[in-house]
Amino acid sequence: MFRKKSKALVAMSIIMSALIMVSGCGASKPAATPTGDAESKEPIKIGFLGAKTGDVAIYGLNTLKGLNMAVEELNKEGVLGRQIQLVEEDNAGQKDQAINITNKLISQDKVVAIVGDPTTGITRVAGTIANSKKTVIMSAGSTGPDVVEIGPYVFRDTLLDTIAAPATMKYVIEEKGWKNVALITSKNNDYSVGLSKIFSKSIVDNGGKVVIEEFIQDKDTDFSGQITKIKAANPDVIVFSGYYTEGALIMKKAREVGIKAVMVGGDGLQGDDLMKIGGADVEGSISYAGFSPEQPTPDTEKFINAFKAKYNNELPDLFAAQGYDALMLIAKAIKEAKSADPEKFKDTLAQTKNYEGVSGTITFQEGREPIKSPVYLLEVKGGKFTLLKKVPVEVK
Amino acid sequence: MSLLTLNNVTIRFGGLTAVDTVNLEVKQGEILALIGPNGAGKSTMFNLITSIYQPTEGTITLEGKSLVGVATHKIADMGITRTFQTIRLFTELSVLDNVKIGCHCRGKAGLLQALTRLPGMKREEAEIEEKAIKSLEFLDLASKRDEMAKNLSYGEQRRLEIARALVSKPKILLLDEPAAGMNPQEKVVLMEMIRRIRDTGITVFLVEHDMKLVMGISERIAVLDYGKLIAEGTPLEVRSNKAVIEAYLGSGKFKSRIRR
Amino acid sequence: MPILNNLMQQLVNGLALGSIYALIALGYTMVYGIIGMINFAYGEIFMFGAYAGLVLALTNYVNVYVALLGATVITMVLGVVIERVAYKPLRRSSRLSALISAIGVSIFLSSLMVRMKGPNTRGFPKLFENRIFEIGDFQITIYQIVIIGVAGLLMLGLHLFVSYTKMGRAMRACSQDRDAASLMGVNIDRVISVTFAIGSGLAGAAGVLAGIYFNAVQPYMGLLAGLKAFAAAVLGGIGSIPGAMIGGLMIGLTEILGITVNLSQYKDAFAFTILILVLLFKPSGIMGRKANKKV
Amino acid sequence: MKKLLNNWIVQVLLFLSVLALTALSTSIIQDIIPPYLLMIGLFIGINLIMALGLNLITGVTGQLSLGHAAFMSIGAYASAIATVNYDLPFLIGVLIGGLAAGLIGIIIGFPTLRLTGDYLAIATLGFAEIVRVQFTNMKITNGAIGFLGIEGSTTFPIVMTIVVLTICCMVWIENSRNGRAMLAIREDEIASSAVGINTTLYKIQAFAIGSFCAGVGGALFAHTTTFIQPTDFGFLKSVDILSIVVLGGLGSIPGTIIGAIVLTSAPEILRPLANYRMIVYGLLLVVIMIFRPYGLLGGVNLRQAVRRALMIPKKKQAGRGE
Amino acid sequence: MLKLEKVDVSYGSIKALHGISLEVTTGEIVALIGANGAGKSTTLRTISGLLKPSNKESKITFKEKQIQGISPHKIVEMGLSHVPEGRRVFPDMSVYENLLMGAHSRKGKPDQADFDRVYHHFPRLKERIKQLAGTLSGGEQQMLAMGRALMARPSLLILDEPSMGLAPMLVEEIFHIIEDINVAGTTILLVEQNAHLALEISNRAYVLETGEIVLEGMAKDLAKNEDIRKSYLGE
Repeated sequence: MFRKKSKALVAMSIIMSALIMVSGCGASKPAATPTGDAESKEPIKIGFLGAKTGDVAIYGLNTLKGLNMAVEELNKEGVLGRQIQLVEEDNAGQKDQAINITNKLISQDKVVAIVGDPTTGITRVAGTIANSKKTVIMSAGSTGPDVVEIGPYVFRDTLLDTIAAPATMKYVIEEKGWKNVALITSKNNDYSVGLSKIFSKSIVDNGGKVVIEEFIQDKDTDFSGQITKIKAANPDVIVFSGYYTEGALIMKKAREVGIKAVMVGGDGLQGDDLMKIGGADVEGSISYAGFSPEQPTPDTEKFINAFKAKYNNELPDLFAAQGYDALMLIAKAIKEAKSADPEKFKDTLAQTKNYEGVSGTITFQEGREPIKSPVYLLEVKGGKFTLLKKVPVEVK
Repeated sequence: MSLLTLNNVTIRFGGLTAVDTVNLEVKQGEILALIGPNGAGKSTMFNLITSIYQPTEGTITLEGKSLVGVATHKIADMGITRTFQTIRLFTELSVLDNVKIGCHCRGKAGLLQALTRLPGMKREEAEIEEKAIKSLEFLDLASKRDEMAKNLSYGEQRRLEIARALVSKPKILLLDEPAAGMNPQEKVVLMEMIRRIRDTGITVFLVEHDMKLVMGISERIAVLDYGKLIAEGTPLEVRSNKAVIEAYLGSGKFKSRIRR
Repeated sequence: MPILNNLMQQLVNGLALGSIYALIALGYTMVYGIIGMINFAYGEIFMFGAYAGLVLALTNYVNVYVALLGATVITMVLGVVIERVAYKPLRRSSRLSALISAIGVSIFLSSLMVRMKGPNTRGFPKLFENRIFEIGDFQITIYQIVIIGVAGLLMLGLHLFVSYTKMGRAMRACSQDRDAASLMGVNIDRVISVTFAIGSGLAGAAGVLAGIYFNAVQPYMGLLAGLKAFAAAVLGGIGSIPGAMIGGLMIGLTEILGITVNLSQYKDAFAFTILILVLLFKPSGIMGRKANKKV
Repeated sequence: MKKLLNNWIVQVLLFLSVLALTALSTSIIQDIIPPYLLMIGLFIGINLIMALGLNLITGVTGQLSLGHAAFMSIGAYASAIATVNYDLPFLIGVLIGGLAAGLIGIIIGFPTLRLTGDYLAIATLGFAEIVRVQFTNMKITNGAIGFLGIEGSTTFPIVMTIVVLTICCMVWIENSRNGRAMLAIREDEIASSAVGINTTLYKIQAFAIGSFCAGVGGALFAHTTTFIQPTDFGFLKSVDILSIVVLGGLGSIPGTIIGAIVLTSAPEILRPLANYRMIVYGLLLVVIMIFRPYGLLGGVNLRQAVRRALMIPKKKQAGRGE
Repeated sequence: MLKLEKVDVSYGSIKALHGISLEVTTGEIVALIGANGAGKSTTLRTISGLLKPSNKESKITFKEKQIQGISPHKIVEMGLSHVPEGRRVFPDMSVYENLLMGAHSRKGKPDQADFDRVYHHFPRLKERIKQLAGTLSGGEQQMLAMGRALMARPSLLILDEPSMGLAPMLVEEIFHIIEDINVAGTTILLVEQNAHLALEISNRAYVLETGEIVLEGMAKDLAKNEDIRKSYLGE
């Protein structure tokens, strides 16, 4: 009995090895020449990692629009005499697919940098791989903790919640006088859990008070229980740290039972669906963002006009602007380092100070965490986000 | 001498008394048949003995040890195995595996042995295989050992069920309508097999409707009607028992009101 | 009495939510009663109903009742088609095959909807103006009245249908003894189709009600709602129509109760904890009949 | 020669050398093939380990579980806590992950395995939801934010060696007294207890081993992605693993292997289908069930089929082709 | 009225009936007797469409129409009612509802005459009209099963073991009712293991053994036939 089986085992391991060999051979296409080489006239490849399908597709698609703008602009003159080529892959918002794609981009497509997924979770996973493979990755949207700490190749160009959330709370409590806060967290959303911590600290710091703390979950649709409790607590303002979909639904339910307070939240509320779903019920909601097309600087205005021309009069959003800036930052570093070798230009990139991007002024601190100025406070008015206030951030 | 003893056994389902104060002894080494019209409670008796049902009243003992309340799977361990009225084979498994599974209660190997495959375990496996093949040979199924059980003919399936019950060398073998669905030739073969089983020292207790078979092989016959034991004795005695004839052929009391 | 008041308020919330679960649970229970299979795709039929309601509501001529009726009819057809295509060929196979087929249908339907309407949550238009009725300190919205009312009416209608019509009687007969029913001249295939139609119609109606009440529809909304409704059906005793109603209301109320006692983050666990406990101590559910072991 | 091969020590050595060969060959391969494909291979391996576990529960013992992802998550978190918080070596972490999942499997198994069929399915499903909610709300798991800073210690050779080990164990179990008892339970519980099989015991055994495999898979998964969140282990993950088992053929180890390869690489292969991918996937499940209700290799005696195909090609094939 | 020609039936690979041929003419009571497992119930289940013949040559003719392979509900509509073995009443329905189910195959509502006919034969059912069928005694359930079948106004009633599990007194009562039903104009095909009873009541009978008809003839003649005794008592 055993003899047969051990034979089978050997056979199996051979078959398996063969299978893997075959799949390996099938994939070894004519490999691209190493791109770090300054002599090369091959295009410099930049990878795009993000969702083009799935439930977070909207972020990825908008980031991609900004990226394409940047590629077009850079290729007019070239970078180090070379063209920029974008390699796009869709991770559908799935972590395991993101791992596969990051590996593919680095090993198969030989990209020098990846403009990364706007979500924190996937950025962490992809960042770990990119850092170990010495490829620069820049997230155009992640705001959670423990991202750039992964290593010297990991960057992001976003407005951090740790800066924006306190500024927002200061405005809400001091200027609006809304001291009694109902704080709602989406418990299965990492962004929301992290942001709520910052919110609740800055509410207290600014002399406010959390009169009721409630929890929901992403994809929940029934909020009647929580809203009933919030109504009983009678807050001045509802602070919600999650995304726009749930935000809109919460406000609809709140208005339904007669709550008058408005909602304040983070950049997770930025999304046209907030108004599409929420309609009149989200009127007056306040959120912050690292970008606003209103009151633009001359550079930003140029970008907005070009964007509108290219995309059918659509206004760029936060993700488009940050995607654009991310690639521009990388290109600038490559130019300054006079090398497309990530090992070299990552240091130049880390030195960036007061870069005037279309989404604001960007400075990388020590440890590559960005400081962006200003914080744009936006308010929903007439079904649109309109600029409420620009709060400048001081670089220490 | 008495191997299995049923003492005042009664079981009620809701309002229905399926088995009613039955007293019965199964003696060492005999072939005992339990007969009776449909719905008389025969299969229920087997289910009581194998602890699938628990009696409402009364006791069942095997060599003095009570079977009431014992987990069903321990009954085989104690030496009672059975076949079922509606064949219950492991249909997707091979004939050999079916019989090997019948050996389960005589094996010891556990998970650790399965994973270490120490010589002791392999010896046990070899023993099980040997026993299983012997049992298949005994029931004339050895040539079908690699077939899937569901691909056997009806008669073969009935025999396979017996082989499975027999392989653990039980003290008592319970056969629930072993001849049902068999053709006359198969029945003759079956009778011979049951006799040979008894000759190896295994007591046979069977429920059967085929009177030729029952009369042909049983030493004693017990007759159940409406859950009550109405007769007990040798085939000759039972055949001439008035109560039995009435139970089977009808009393003859019924007279048609219409002249035909 | 603010606490009592709050509790009353939450009770109404739970009742509204529970009504929606109960409507979906009815579909599970009816199908299980008759062909003994779990139609895992009910959650997705519920979702399709919600979208059908949405599409209808976006055309200008439609009021709430037309949307409800339209969605019900569409999901009825959908349910019957699913049964014919994906389940009927498997009626004699193992339960597992049928279950996997149902899971396949459920993945198919939700992905199809993503394809058709996009992955994002869509707001549900207001089909009528909101009004709040104050009864002392305690208030109820017109939405809640409509949800509970319509759900109640549908359940009453189903009860009357099953109890007093010829088809209803045939359905009950099938669930008690399918062979005997066919000997009475009952066309089993037709009964199964009608069962799927009614069950799916109820799920579709529940979809529209959920759309109105939650203000939102979303391609994946069926999954969790379906699971909870299934839990409700099992809780009440699968196969039992009053059981499904009681189970649905119980799950809805427990969830809201969880929120009331400051355990909102555990609310999804509540439904399933209760379910498991009930299964362990009364495996046939609250209203279920104990099955006899046959040998 | 035959005698030599029957010696236990020789067999152990043979087995160890197979493992060593796997480890060696895979570590050579891993330098040759591109990381992208390597990673797909790695995920195939991880899914296969978990699917083999579920195959033992559902395919062999016939107990439908819809909560496999829960055991995967228990393994993932337990191993991550072990390696990160307690600095234990990676392989010990994997073992702890497996043991934790197996232990919980036993604890859950005792009450729930009294349930049968659909009831068991829904109970395991409910249990998985409870576990997920629990992990979302625990401090040590860092809730929804996710568990960070796990070393990416999982390598292709390690996964493949564990795969081979798992396959061996599964083959051995299936061909032992235990395995036969489990198969018997799947086929007919009443007949099983009539031949003396303690059905509860073997069901729990299958459940424990299956959960152990899920835990090991989860541990390997955690040390691949380096970062885990409760949302990674939802109901659909359980369905994914179940689909592997069912598609390949319930109870068939070669079937499970094929299922794991096909379904894990499917998202990559079906990439051109982009948005239609899941639609096709759903349809595929339905179609396979209708035409092969027992899965691709279900009911096919592979050894017999191959033998017949090679030697007596004219004879009708055994199997379920009705 | 009913004619079976060379009917074969198999369960999977197992053959249960081997070319059965039998005939029932209008107005008679025909009995099908034989030991358990001989294939009596299988024959009846095949006639009423619950089972399908396994052979293309098998023919079942009812009222000059071929009915093999037709769904049971269509056969009921043609006027053939089958009272299955073990009664199979709907336990969670009232007696009244069970009777209504019996009339399911007919268009429109059953009229009072139908109920009166059932009450005439089974006065006991009238007393229990609101009771759940599951709570009736065995004999009452048998009456209900028969009454239920009568609601379809069948021209042919087939009965499977009406005496099973009933006390002798009840058996007599039931059999007298069967006669009454026949006198009132319903043809009857009866399966019964109690041979005396069956032969006493019927005009003609067939004896079934392991899926084959081994004897047939007038009931009076068969009652005297020693072979019957043998096939029952194994003499």
